[in-house]
Amino acid sequence: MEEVAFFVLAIGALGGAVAVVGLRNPFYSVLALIVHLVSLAGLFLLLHAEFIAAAQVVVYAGAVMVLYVFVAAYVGNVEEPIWDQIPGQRVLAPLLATALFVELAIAIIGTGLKSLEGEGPTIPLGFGSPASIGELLLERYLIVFEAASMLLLIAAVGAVVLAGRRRREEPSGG
Amino acid sequence: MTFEAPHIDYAGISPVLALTAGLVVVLLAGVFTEGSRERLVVSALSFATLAAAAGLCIWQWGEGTDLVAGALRLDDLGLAGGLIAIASAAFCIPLSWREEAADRASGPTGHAEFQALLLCSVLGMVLLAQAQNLISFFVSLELLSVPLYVLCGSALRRRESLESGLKYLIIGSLGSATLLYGLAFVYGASGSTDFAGIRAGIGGDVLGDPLLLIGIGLAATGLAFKLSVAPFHQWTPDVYQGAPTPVTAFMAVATKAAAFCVLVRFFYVALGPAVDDWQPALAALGAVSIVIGNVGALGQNSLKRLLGYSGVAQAGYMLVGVAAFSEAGVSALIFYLAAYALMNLAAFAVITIRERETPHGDDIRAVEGLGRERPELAWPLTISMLALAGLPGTAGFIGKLFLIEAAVDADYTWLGVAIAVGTMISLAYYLRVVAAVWMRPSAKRVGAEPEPLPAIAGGSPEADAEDFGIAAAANAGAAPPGTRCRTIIALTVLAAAATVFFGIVPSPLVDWAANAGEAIAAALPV
Amino acid sequence: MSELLNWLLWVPLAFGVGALFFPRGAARWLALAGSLGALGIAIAFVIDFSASEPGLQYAVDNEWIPDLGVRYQLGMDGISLFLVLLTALSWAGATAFSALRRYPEDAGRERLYYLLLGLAETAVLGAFLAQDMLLFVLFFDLMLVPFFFLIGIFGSGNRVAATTKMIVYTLVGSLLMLVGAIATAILATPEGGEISFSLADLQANLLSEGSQEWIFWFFAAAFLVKMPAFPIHGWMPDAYRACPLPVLALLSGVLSKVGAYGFLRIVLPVYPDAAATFQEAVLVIGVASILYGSVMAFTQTNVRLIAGYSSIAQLGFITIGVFALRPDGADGAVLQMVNHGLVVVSIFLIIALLYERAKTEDLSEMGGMAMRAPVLAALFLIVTLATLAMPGSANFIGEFYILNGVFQAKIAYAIVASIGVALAAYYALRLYQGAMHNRLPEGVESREISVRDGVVLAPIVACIVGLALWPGLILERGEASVTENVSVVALQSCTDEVTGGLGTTDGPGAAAEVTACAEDRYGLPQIESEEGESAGRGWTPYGPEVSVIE
Amino acid sequence: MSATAYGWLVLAFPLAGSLIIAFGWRALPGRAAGWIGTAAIALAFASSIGALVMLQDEPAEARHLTSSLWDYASAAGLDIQLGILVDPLSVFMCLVVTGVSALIHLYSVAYLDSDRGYARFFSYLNFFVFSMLLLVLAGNFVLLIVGWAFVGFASYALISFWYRRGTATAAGMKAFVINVVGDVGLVLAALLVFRELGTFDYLDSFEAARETFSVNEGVVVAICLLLLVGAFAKSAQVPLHTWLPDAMEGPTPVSALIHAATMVTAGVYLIARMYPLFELAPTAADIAAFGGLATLIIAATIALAVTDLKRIIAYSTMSQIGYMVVGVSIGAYVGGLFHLMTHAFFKALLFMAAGSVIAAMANVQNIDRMSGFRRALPFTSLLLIVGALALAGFPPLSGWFSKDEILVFAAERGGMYWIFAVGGYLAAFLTAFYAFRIGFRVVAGDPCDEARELERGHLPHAEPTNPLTGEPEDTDVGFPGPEHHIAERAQPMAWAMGALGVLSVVGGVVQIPGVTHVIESFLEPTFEESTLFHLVPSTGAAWTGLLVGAVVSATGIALAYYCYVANPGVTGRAIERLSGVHRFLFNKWYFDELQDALVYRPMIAVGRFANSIFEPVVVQGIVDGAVGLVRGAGVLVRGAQSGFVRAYALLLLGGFAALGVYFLVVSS
Amino acid sequence: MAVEWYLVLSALLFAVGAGGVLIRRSPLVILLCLELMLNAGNLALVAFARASGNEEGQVFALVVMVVAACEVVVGLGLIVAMFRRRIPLNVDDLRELRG
Repeated sequence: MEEVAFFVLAIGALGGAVAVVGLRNPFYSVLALIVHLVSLAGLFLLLHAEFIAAAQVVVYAGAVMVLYVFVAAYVGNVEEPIWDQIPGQRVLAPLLATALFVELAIAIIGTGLKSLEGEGPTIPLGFGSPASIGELLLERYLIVFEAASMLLLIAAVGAVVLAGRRRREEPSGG
Repeated sequence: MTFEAPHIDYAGISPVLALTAGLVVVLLAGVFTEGSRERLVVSALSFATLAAAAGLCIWQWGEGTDLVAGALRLDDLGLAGGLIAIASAAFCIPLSWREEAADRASGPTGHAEFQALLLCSVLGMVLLAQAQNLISFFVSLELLSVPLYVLCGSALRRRESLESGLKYLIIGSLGSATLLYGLAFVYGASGSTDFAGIRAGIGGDVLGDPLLLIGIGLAATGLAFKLSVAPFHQWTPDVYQGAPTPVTAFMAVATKAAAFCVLVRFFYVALGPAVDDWQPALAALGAVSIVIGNVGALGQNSLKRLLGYSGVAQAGYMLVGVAAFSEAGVSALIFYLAAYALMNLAAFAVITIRERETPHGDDIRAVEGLGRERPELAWPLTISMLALAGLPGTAGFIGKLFLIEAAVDADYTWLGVAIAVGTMISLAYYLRVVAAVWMRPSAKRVGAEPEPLPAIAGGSPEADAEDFGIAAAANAGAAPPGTRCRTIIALTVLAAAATVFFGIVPSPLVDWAANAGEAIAAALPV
Repeated sequence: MSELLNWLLWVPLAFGVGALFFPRGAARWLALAGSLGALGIAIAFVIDFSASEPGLQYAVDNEWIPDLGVRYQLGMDGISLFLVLLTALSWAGATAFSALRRYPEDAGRERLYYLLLGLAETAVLGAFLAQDMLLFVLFFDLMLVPFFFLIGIFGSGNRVAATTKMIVYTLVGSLLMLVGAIATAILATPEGGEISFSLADLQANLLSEGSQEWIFWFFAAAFLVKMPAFPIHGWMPDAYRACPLPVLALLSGVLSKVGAYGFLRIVLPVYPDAAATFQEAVLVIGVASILYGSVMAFTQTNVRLIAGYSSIAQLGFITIGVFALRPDGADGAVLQMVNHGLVVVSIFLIIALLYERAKTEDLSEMGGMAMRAPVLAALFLIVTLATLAMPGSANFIGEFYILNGVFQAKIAYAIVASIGVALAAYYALRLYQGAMHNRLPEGVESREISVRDGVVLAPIVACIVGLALWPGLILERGEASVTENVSVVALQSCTDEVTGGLGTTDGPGAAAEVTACAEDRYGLPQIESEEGESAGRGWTPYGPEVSVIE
Repeated sequence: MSATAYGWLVLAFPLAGSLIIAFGWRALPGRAAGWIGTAAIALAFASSIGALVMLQDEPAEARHLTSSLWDYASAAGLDIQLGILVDPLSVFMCLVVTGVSALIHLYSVAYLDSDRGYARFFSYLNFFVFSMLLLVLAGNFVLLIVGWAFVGFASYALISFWYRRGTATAAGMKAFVINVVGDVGLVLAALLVFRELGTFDYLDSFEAARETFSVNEGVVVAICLLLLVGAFAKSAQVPLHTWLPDAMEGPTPVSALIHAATMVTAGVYLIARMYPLFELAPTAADIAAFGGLATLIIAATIALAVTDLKRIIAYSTMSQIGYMVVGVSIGAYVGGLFHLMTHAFFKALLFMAAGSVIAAMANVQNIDRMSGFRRALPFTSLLLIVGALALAGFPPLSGWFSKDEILVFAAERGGMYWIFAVGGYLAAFLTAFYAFRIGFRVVAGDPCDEARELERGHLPHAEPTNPLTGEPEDTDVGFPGPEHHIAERAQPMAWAMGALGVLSVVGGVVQIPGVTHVIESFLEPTFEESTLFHLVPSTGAAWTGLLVGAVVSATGIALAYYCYVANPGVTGRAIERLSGVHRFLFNKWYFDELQDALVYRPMIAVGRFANSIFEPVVVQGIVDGAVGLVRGAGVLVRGAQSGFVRAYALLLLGGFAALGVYFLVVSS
Repeated sequence: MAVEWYLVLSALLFAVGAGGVLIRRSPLVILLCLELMLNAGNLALVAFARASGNEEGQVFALVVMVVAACEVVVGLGLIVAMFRRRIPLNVDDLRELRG
């Protein structure tokens, strides 16, 4: 059962990813990413990360993607030219991606860590639940939590600085 | 659900708290003030924040404890990195006062946002320098980077600024993703996110495991990108050139300081047992960086670009200190970081002033004839160039001496030779700047007849017109050179004087750096 | 007296910096006062110096950067004594020459000019006085900085490219030297000991032969480029063409000596095995420099370059003198450094006067200037004769000592080098004749030397004449120190030979063998060992003690 | 006062004279400089006599006194004193040098009268005498080299005395450089002596040499050959002689003093002084003798063909020095030094007379244009003939005794040394011929224009031209002044010539075989260790030789009379018939061309090559190559910096891939 | 289901994302590809958390989400700003800065 779920979700995640890269229309790419993210959330669930899965769906597939969709709609449909200006990039890029995968795969498969070969150790109940993650965040990772919140704040400020409209710019702005 | 609030050493974390609070206050102040008052109030608040943070850092100097459940480490290494970042920020705020990115002639001024972003980045740096947990490491790195992406692109009228912002963002995120993946592997291999836990986790069989090593490689790539170490350096010249000069100055100096601190902590504390595997890699990266940075800087006409490449080379020099894997290496690194901050800030300050005074932007022509015309700028720029080149009588020389000594002591004599060879090449371009300053007739100033500025705005004709208007207004109201930018000049002269001072009386700075080195000594084999 | 070393070192710079705060017209006089002050102190040292004692007679030793093992150590021995005097004298001369002529013409840069001169003097003096290897390297590099500006700002022609080429080329060597110095100190530090760059410490803990050998070449690169020696003199022609003449006098007259001094003061005692191993390699370079420099000076028509290439040849002599690895050759080299310095300084000042009269630096366009300038001609003639090492001049004695040293050590090189003596006669005389004799071409003026130039040139020429009468002044004072430095090489290599590289001798028989070898091969004076004293100690009167197993 | 104190005085007076004139040149009125200079030399002569007297007071075996003023340059195992050696040989040389010099100074007082460089001339001339005396008095090799080089310099300075004249400066340079070659030889010889014997001192080294070296040992031969380089260069012996004819560019008194009477004999002195070494190295001595023989024949043949008055005398000088070199090399020390003295007298006299004639010819030196001065210049003509007779070795003049002394000694030594006797007499015949080629050309025949004019009481004047090239010259400074001086009208010139004339005639009386042997007995203490010194030909043999000499001389003069007086056209026809030989001789055996082709041109070619090819290609190539490499790398790096952010990403990931490969390789 | 599988999938996703960054020229899509890479990292973190049995990896993944969101926000801000300045939304046209 788990295997089936894994392969289905894996195909979804991989398909979504490939579609993101392969589709020429950015709007469709955004949609493909949503498929990918949701599939990933499923995989998270398989890995006993409930809270992460939930956050993935809510924050990512929900909020962030909405942002993408808006911007994609705002800037319109920009087609990429077929011709690649950078000599060799078209050849080298897939090769390099393959090489990366091969290296990572060698590392993953070649590792002597026993824990990766099985399903992992038995885990306590509530592993990955909101409660336990929250506890960790507010105790051990308090500073991380605060920093992440500052990050969100400053990202907002940054977005305002960059994209915020100013009076004098209105005529020229779209 | 019960929370056990972690024990928080408020004294230890006080610099971080001060910065956080200051950042919020600055943002708020921006909302409630307008125009020229905004600049005054916001800057005062920023300075107060930075001064408080610096003061608290100095207060905590010499401490050595884990903070907030071990996410941070309070020691002299982290504090040193933080202090350099704080000082750079304080230096860059005056630089930004007339900068278009912050001081928009039309519409509400952006000082609050600008300085808040700057403070946030400093906050990220202070945290990063102290981070001893993969998660706090990663999040503070982002806290450092995200505001910088914004700042780089914040001169919205200049196409280059946006270009640099986007390039930085793309490459930066790619670097972050790589780093993240590497940290994940390290976590996976060791089963812990704490540096101490990793150190404990990678002993024995795991040492030399491909998973760990690829993780180290990925993490090294991500960090090397941040440090602009070749071959992960290519964003550096472009972003340095495109970003507003005060941002470039800050980025060049402060980012390196914080990132090197975390590099040392991560590699020494967490990955110390694997030193035999990563040391040659770092050494090779250092050497490559030295060569590529120095040859790339040859023949550059844009000073910022030149300093960008020079930064690549300097990162290579500093990486030698890390690769030495010794207390002396870390001390040398910290010394060099401080010296590097002094000399680079002086140079960028002069470039900033000349950008505003001449139509040449950051082109080398902008500093031609400076020696005769503006000795108060020429001297600092000269000293900074000579110091970067590592000529004696400057802190740069002592720094290189320190680094080479560390390298040779670690049996990496060939890296010492690499530093020497790099320095030889670097002379060609540093001295070119000096020659322009002293040995060329002066550049035409904008002065009486406002020459049309080069079309820097691109795309929008309206925007162009606006730009010209701004430029003309700026020129019309321009005070004669020398009376403007007094604060910047004073700071520049101060930085240059300090460069020379620490070149002649290096002991205080050496001792300071040695403290930072001692902080890491526990992680080193006896 | 030792504290005066500090004064000597810093007075020129202090006055140069002080000149910055003086009004434009007055700065030059302050700088002149500074250089004369340094000269006075240097003369006081010469008077106070005792001829017979080896080793440092004055020393200053303070902490500087304890963490890095660098100390602020100054000292003066018989080798540096006269080089310091030469430096002080040359600077006083060049400063006076400039000041009296109100050089530079650009009044706005006057203060800068004198500041740079002062800085340069301090740097050069520092190199001669430093007793800490790193301090030496520091001053060695530092001295380039003022010259970079002096040529680049005040020079002529393609000055910026020339000065950049010069500084990069010369720093190529000295940066390697920096690495070499650091490596030396680290390798010489005994296990668990404090790192130290002090020359005395480095001499006491010699490196292994393998380390010495690569570090030797790092130092040699620095020194040979600085001199410059064939074939790494590529920076010289351009820099000489561009350099303002009073500065060129210093560049050629004094700076070039630092390289040769470094060989004698640092390379021989600290890398004795390498020095012995590479003796012939350096001799080849030296002899090649002699021949090449002479041949180039033959056909050159630019007066600066004639002097420049002749300097290459002369420095070649000095180099082979040092690498005779004998006290006589090295003592001659010390004398010759001073001689050549004096000669070159005056030659370039004279060239300045010639240029003023002929408006050209091309020898083929000059001529006949002796006509109304007998005093100038006489001064020039004396300098020319000293340049070509006319017997009777101190230069001859210097060359004679050098040739003697090489002759006794490696006869073939001496014979080839002696060709250089004959060639020197041709190019030096050609320079003199070309400028002063034959008919006066159109546009060339024959004008007597003015008083303001005469008061600068005459004392320097007087020094040349004085030394000609008593070269022993320098030879006697240099002897003990030179012997001390050379003896390290001699004893080291002889010990290696006798003991087959083990570094120890067992028994008095071997010790006697070493002594005999040192005397025979290196001309090292044998100190009679007193009866009853351990045989091992008797033959190490100077330098580090080589351990002996009885 | 001791002999050495007089020795120092001998040195001091000329030096003082030189310095006084040099520093006071502006203050000295009229002929003051000339008189000061002459007085200084006269005092030196007096001091030499003082030294002679004091020396003769010493017992014979103690007649070598040394004295040192101060440690000149003693350090590091070398002991170099500022020391002199006073012994019969050096005193003999001092007497000759100061005596002849005093007379030549006297002559110059008037001869140079109108020259703008009057004071300079006397300062140089005094300096020359000082240098020459230093050379002969030096007590060690180093001081010898110093004197040797000083002499060379003085010669240079005086050859290019008229420094505005291109030929003069070129000649000076040539003389100086060839002399420096000789100096180098001496330096190497001295170093070799020090290497082998451990001292630079004459007496010590001679003593050590006798103990150390066996006869004809390689080292001692090498030392002697190196010494010979010096001696041949200074004494203008083949092949290092080419500078001497050119040196005639100097004022005539200079030619008389330096290039005839004193300096060029330094080589002879050197060989005599170094006799202990040469006697240990007979091979080297023989080489020297053959060199001398070659010179004396070659120079005599050239003197037959050239037409420049002073150059004929110059070649004659070479030839005569050849005799001396042969003499001292084969062991005829007395003969060699005796000839050195008489030659100084008559050759100086010849030059002085020639100077007078040249003045009368308004600076023309070509003997083909001269004739019939016997009425116009009676005094000069008389002394010219006296000088020529002495040169020709006509009995009973001084040259007859001295030259034949050498040749007889050669015959006496027998064996191969007969060659020297035969060659010597052959050359003596040529000498007699060319001596009277000059004599008859100048004195006999119909008076030429200039002679006629002089007979009418005018000294002819001409536009100043270079006598060698005929180019017009400016008269501003440094050329022969507007007035010429002939002995007939200038008292000091006449006195000097008269004195030398007397000496040329009677100079031989000091050493007449079987009658007097003043020189021999005086020099004996110096040569007491010599094996050859005491090989004295019998009186009969000596007189036989003298007789042969007289016959040869008379034959030569007679042939000259036949050619130049009796049948004036015969020489022209002979030249036509033997045009090849004449061209060969007229071009001086092409020695100049040979030297040019073998030494000078290759040197310049090497210099040109170095300057135009080696320097830019190799030396700058090192720089440019390194710079190019770095620049090229820079271009690559900047080229990779394409501006494409995706390319940057590619490199970043590629960099990781490389790093990853490394890590995978090192992973266990 | 072995954790290895998740990791291999994550590596594949990482490579695909990286390839996308290298190939696509629209900044918007490049941002999407970067998201892919970060998510691949997240998958690896969560998988490692499962393998090691502690939740630190999950916390890390959570933080990464925040970080990704922030990067997106800033990135989109830049894209909007560029669009307003009428700069073509093609990273290959951003070549003012080079050399």
